[in-house]
Amino acid sequence: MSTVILLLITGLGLGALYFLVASGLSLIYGLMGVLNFAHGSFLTIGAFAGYELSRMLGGDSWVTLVASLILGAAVGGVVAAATELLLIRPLYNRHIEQVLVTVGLSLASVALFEGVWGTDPLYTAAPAWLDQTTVILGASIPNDRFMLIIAAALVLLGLVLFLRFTRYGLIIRAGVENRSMVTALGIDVRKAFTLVFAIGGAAAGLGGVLASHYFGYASPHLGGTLLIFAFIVTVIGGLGSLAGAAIASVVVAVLQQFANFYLGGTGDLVVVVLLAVVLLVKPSGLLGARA
Amino acid sequence: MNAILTVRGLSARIDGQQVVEDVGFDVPATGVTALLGRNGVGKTSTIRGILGLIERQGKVIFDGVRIDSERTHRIVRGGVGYVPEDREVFSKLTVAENLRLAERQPNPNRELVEQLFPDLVQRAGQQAGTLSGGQQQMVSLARALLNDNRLLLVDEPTKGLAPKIVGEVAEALALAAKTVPILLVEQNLQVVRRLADTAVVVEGGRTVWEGGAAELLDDDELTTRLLGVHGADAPQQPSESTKGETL
Amino acid sequence: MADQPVLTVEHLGLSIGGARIIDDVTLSIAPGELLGVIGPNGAGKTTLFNLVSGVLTPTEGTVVLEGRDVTAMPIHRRARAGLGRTFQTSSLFPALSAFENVRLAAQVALGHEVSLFRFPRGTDDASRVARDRLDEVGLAHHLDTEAGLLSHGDKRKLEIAMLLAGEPRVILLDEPMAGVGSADVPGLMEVIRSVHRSGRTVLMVEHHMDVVLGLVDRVAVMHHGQLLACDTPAAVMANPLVQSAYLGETV
Amino acid sequence: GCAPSDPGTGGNGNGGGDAAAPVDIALVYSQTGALAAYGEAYINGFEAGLDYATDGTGAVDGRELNIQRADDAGDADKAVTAVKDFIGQGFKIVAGTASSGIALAVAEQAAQNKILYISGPAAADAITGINDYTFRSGRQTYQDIATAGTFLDDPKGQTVVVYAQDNAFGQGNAAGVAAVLGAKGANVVNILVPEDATEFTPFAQQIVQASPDLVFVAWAGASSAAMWQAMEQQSVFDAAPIVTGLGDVATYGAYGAQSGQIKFLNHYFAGATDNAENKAMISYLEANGHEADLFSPDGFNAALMIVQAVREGGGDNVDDMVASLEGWSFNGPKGEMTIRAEDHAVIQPMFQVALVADGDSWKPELIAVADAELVAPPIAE
Amino acid sequence: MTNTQEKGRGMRAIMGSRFTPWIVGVVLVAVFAVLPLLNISIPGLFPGPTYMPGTLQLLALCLLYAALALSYHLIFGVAGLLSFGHALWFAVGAYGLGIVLRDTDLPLAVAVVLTLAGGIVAAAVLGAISLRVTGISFAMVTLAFAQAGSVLIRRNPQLTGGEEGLSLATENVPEMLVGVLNTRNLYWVALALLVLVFLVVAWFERSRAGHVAAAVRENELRVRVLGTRPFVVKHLALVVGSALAVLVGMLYLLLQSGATPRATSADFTLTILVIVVLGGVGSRWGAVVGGVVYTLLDQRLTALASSDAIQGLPEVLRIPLSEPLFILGTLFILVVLFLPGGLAGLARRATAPRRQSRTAERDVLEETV
Ligand SMILES: Nc1ncnc2c1ncn2[C@@H]1O[C@H](COP(=O)(O)OP(=O)(O)OP(=O)(O)O)[C@@H](O)[C@H]1O
Ligand SMILES: Nc1ncnc2c1ncn2[C@@H]1O[C@H](COP(=O)(O)OP(=O)(O)OP(=O)(O)O)[C@@H](O)[C@H]1O
Ligand SMILES: [Mg+2]
Ligand SMILES: [Mg+2]
Repeated sequence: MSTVILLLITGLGLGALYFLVASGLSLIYGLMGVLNFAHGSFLTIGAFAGYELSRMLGGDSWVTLVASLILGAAVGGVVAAATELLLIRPLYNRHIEQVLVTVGLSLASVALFEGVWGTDPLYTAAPAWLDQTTVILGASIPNDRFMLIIAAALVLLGLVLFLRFTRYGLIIRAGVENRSMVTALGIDVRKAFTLVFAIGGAAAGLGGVLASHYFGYASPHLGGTLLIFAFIVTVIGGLGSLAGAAIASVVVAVLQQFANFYLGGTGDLVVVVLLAVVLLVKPSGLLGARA
Repeated sequence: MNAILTVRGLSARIDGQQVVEDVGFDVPATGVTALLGRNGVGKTSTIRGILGLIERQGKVIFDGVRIDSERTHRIVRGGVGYVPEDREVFSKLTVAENLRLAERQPNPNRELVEQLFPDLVQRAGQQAGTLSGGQQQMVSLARALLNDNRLLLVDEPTKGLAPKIVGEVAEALALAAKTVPILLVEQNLQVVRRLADTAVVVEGGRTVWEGGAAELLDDDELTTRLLGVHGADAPQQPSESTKGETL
Repeated sequence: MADQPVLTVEHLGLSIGGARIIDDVTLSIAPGELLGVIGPNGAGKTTLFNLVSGVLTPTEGTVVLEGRDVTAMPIHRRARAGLGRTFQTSSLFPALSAFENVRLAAQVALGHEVSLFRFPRGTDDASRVARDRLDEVGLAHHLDTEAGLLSHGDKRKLEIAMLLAGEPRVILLDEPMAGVGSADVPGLMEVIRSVHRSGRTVLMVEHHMDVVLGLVDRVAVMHHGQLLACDTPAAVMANPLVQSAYLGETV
Repeated sequence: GCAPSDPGTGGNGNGGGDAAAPVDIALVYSQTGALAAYGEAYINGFEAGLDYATDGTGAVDGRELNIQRADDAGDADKAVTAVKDFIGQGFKIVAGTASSGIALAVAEQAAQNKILYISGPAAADAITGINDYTFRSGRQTYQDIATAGTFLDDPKGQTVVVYAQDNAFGQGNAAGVAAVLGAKGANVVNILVPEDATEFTPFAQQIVQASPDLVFVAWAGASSAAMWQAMEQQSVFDAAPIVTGLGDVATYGAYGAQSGQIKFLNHYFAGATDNAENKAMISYLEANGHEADLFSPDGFNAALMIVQAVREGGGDNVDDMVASLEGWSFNGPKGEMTIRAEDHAVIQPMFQVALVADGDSWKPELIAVADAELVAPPIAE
Repeated sequence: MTNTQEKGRGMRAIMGSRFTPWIVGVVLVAVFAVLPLLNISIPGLFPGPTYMPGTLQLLALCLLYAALALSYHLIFGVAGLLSFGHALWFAVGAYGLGIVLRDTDLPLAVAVVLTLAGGIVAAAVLGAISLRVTGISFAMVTLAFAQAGSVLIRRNPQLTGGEEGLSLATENVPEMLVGVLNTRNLYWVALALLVLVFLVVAWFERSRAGHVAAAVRENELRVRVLGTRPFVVKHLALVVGSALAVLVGMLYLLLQSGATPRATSADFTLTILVIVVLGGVGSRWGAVVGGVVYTLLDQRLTALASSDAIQGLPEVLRIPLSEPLFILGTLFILVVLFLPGGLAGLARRATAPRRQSRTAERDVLEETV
């Protein structure tokens, strides 16, 4: 019983990480039709930013933690925005090329990180409370999992509110549906592109800092490991659908936990099979608008 | 006469395919100009080309300024309202959101729109996708009328609408035409006769006729040749006689 | 056999997202007949063709081709069963030359088109057919022109050439004259007429009244997805319902 | 111009045994890539060893050692390409790599081409006795496990939980424990964690449920920090003594708050011995701005072995060099090393170590030395 | 002028490039064939003179990656299928042959045939499944299958050697293909395989199937209406492409006398994609050149990175420049941004400066207005 609780909640924690990456991927694809392979790098750079800060300020204070979360998000956002302006925009509407550019960026950036921060993992320090556990129904849950879940929930809420109630949110929702009509109403949709990249990057950067606490270290490959699952999540949830991404994140992560524990560590296999099945049954994903 | 819009040698492509070859005409600073032609001759593409929504070359001068290499949103901000062919409302957004999105200026003409389409006021909260074609067409029109434009581009506003609604839409356009020049694509020749002062006929991606609207519609032989429909189908003449001719 | 209808649609219906796009259409065409389909924009003409040719599958009703129920049959099998069509907005292989476009159609009709062990040669049957057809529609001088670069009129002609190369017995033409310069209209009409004379059954959507009245035996009028009337041109033109709907008078 | 008929003797290689000519030696190891850090330690150790064995001359009996380096970037493709290149140039001696995958691939080349290969820190047992031409300069997995065993005075009837990743390394360890401790009557329980799992909490809990007398943790890679935290959080430490291998200096911080409670088996750390070789190595490393690390001795010993092969085996005839190494014992930074003639296993002492707090970081402290014979692997056939 | 140019475009769509390239090709093959007999040194590019095993090994790898790129070109460039799972088939070849050779006493030839057959069957099945979806979904399903393969290979050490990889069991491999001194023979085999793959791909493109594939790429619905199932030709391309990849994988096993899990990773598929784009999507020669260039860069940049020239630089330059992948990735980005059509496109522009792209024509038009 307690094991099941443990698997469930830790699964939620992992799902939270997936969501932080997938939400950005999904928005970017929905609006621009670009599958962003560089998204993992946004996460990694965020993680390193957070690491550097906590190294400077001493990792075990809450202030540092909050500061590093903010910094991570900021750095991720800026880098992402720069990517959109410098690499994506020049290839306006040439989706394949845009995807390829992000592929190149992902290769180059990881190598760069290795050059700067080395290949050894950089171990993170966190406030003592995060390393302790809270007992729920006999299962002692590591506290940082709660941090992940709360953070993801806040991001989801924030994104929903942003999309519902701000003008840019309106533009983005409209753009996901019919980009050219948005421009035909006199709106420079490319601003929205940059914004969406920035938002996605910020979410990823935040995810990076959180991931570095979840895994206990920051390393150049942090993003890559999460990206592939984020892709799977995004596609299963339905490209362009935020809600879909949220649901799929949880489903995939929890499924993974249970399969890893009970089915002799077949977590990845199960997830991959799930992806194939979902797509073959419903090519547009769970909540996807178009195939 | 001075023109608000001058088009010369306009050609346009849709993913590489030449869909407009060599279109040129003037839109006078007042009244309604009808852009006519059979299905698929390139009317919509012409308008989308003017707006830069599809790849285009040639010369387009709006109120003395060349806009043929301007980006769409700048052209629109310059004061060009657009009512697209298939309404293109954002079906997942509510009516209110559709309208809010379209507001470009600090003081949009909400009152005008509300009095023109009271229906939309009650349905402000409804998802645009669930509206009937006619209502969607009204949203589409309202989006253009919310701002003070110096030119309206209206593409087949009555396409597939019930006769009754055709009348209402025509009303709205007539009202708008009092204050702003309109370039109108329309298949329904009654509506054309009702609204248009001048007419331009496109065929095979080229301009083949330019002149007074009445002049075109009253000339049976001309309309038949250019539009494949009888101008005579419009109310004035008794339709019996004309069928006699053709059979 | 002869008088058994070559194509029948019964209680055909299509709804997309609650919207009735085709609404209980029943219609049957005799062998060798040339039927015109008219109706205002958005009436459902193209959609009707899409249902018959299998591009869309109906939500109700059946399509029967030469006695076989083809409602569930995939597009390509219907085509092989002798059903050919053109598209309202020219649907071609824009980067292939006009010749290659038609050649492909002929190759499919002659079989073995997806073979690794046959090569398209300038001299084989398919190529001969292709040249003849292009000649027939008057595109002989455009053999090597990239289809995407043809003018509208020529695109329409190319469509018909591709259609004919497929040797279909039942033909659906969606606004063949749309975008065709008036100079070319008589020529294309002649092509269609000869196709018809060669014993093929033809359905044609066309807004160009002269063409309709000049060619067809019967006219079907569609409006809001329904079949308003299906009768001789004269009768149809006289039908007040049709006048109000198609000629757009408010009555 | 046209090539010589036999590429083997071409290029700058020196197939003919011209006594004065330099001996070509190739070091293929990770300069970049995931194992770059190990590569670094290895190469620095090697230089120290070379300096020590040749008294800084870099020559053996007047013959220069022409040492060429290549980066395998942790990628077998690159390693094999580089090795083939060297062999093609007539090199007869190749050494290096910390990656077992690469070591096995290069060993294959050594056998195919009959050259001397001395693998580096790569731990796979499979390298021992793989062929006549392959040696190793470090320890192997079996020795790690046997050392762990030395923490149990009498394994009989005791429950030993092996907590490892479900990959070649982990399964190797599990098998090893079964062989070493299982043989001594211990009841061995394996808890293998899927390699790609990111969540270790439930598995840590599983350990507790197995109520072990000893927990042997075989873990490699970055995820160890998270793994240890999970152990701590699920209070595995209260359940049983925990034994694991002490990694390189960079990982000292990775064992978390409970580091003090872990019993470490260890291949080498700076304070392991204080014999002449160790002193010499450390001072040489420090002189060059490096610090002694887990795999420094592997490099150091590789140098000693190569010098031995050249001095006694002549440096040209591979079979002579192989003969000169088989059964040879020598003193390295770890103490006395013996290259077993039968399978080229390196019989060497191992260490029991504890981490003690040192300010806000941890430093290792020697508890006991595990006798070389006690932890010697069985002869591989 | 425009007409001939259209003719050119039109013909290419079925016929592939015209005859001059073939002559060039024959000459090139001849040159490559005699390389091992010559003593040519290109410092920086090759580790040593061309007859040395090291260099031949490198060249063989180049040819091998060129062949692999070609096999992907058939799927991506010709059939227009963006597959993220191509690495799987390479791995099937390498591991399949490795396992058969290790666990049976079959002679090499038989083992090869067996592996190839198995690969084809698997490709036919998985291909049929993944072709049920299109576009991005197709890419993801293929990615999923490849990932599954990768997991299975890493998770079954007893069968595949897991992380440590599988090494070649040489008992049943002919002497002439074993050992560094025989690298030369392996090189020739690689060259032969590349030629074979090239011919098969060219054959496919020029066959009726290739003709239909081109059409499907353009307008799938139209092909249906003409009476053909696009599925058939797509599936054919997928199976042939995969089978070729299996062949290349088998050669890889012989050349490296082993296989590592890296060959199954998603990164590896991306690498293949990078190669094809580098060379120029849709161009056979592009794929070949891309394969060669990429491999040279990939292999030699490590040498460059550790060279004193780089190590001497100040940190800001040294750190990035000593990371081969960084240089490679950046280069790739630049190609995508500034060399549409990749190296092949570059060559085309260089050889025929007068042939205008559509954009060029447009500029002219605008001037004349
Ligand atoms: N998406 C498209 N792809 C390729 N060609 C297209 C596309 N849309 C339109 N075309 C081509 O452009 C031509 C002109 O289309 P356009 O919509 O401008 O004509 P139109 O005069 O507006 O027709 P209608 O009166 O039916 O609205 C069409 O005949 C068609 O061949
Ligand atoms: N996929 C779809 N989803 C929703 N509505 C559709 C869809 N396809 C067609 N329609 C609607 O069905 C109606 C009939 O369309 P159709 O193209 O058949 O008209 P048509 O008679 O061919 O008109 P035209 O003369 O302009 O070609 C139109 O109102 C169109 O908007
Ligand atoms: Mg239109
Ligand atoms: Mg239609």
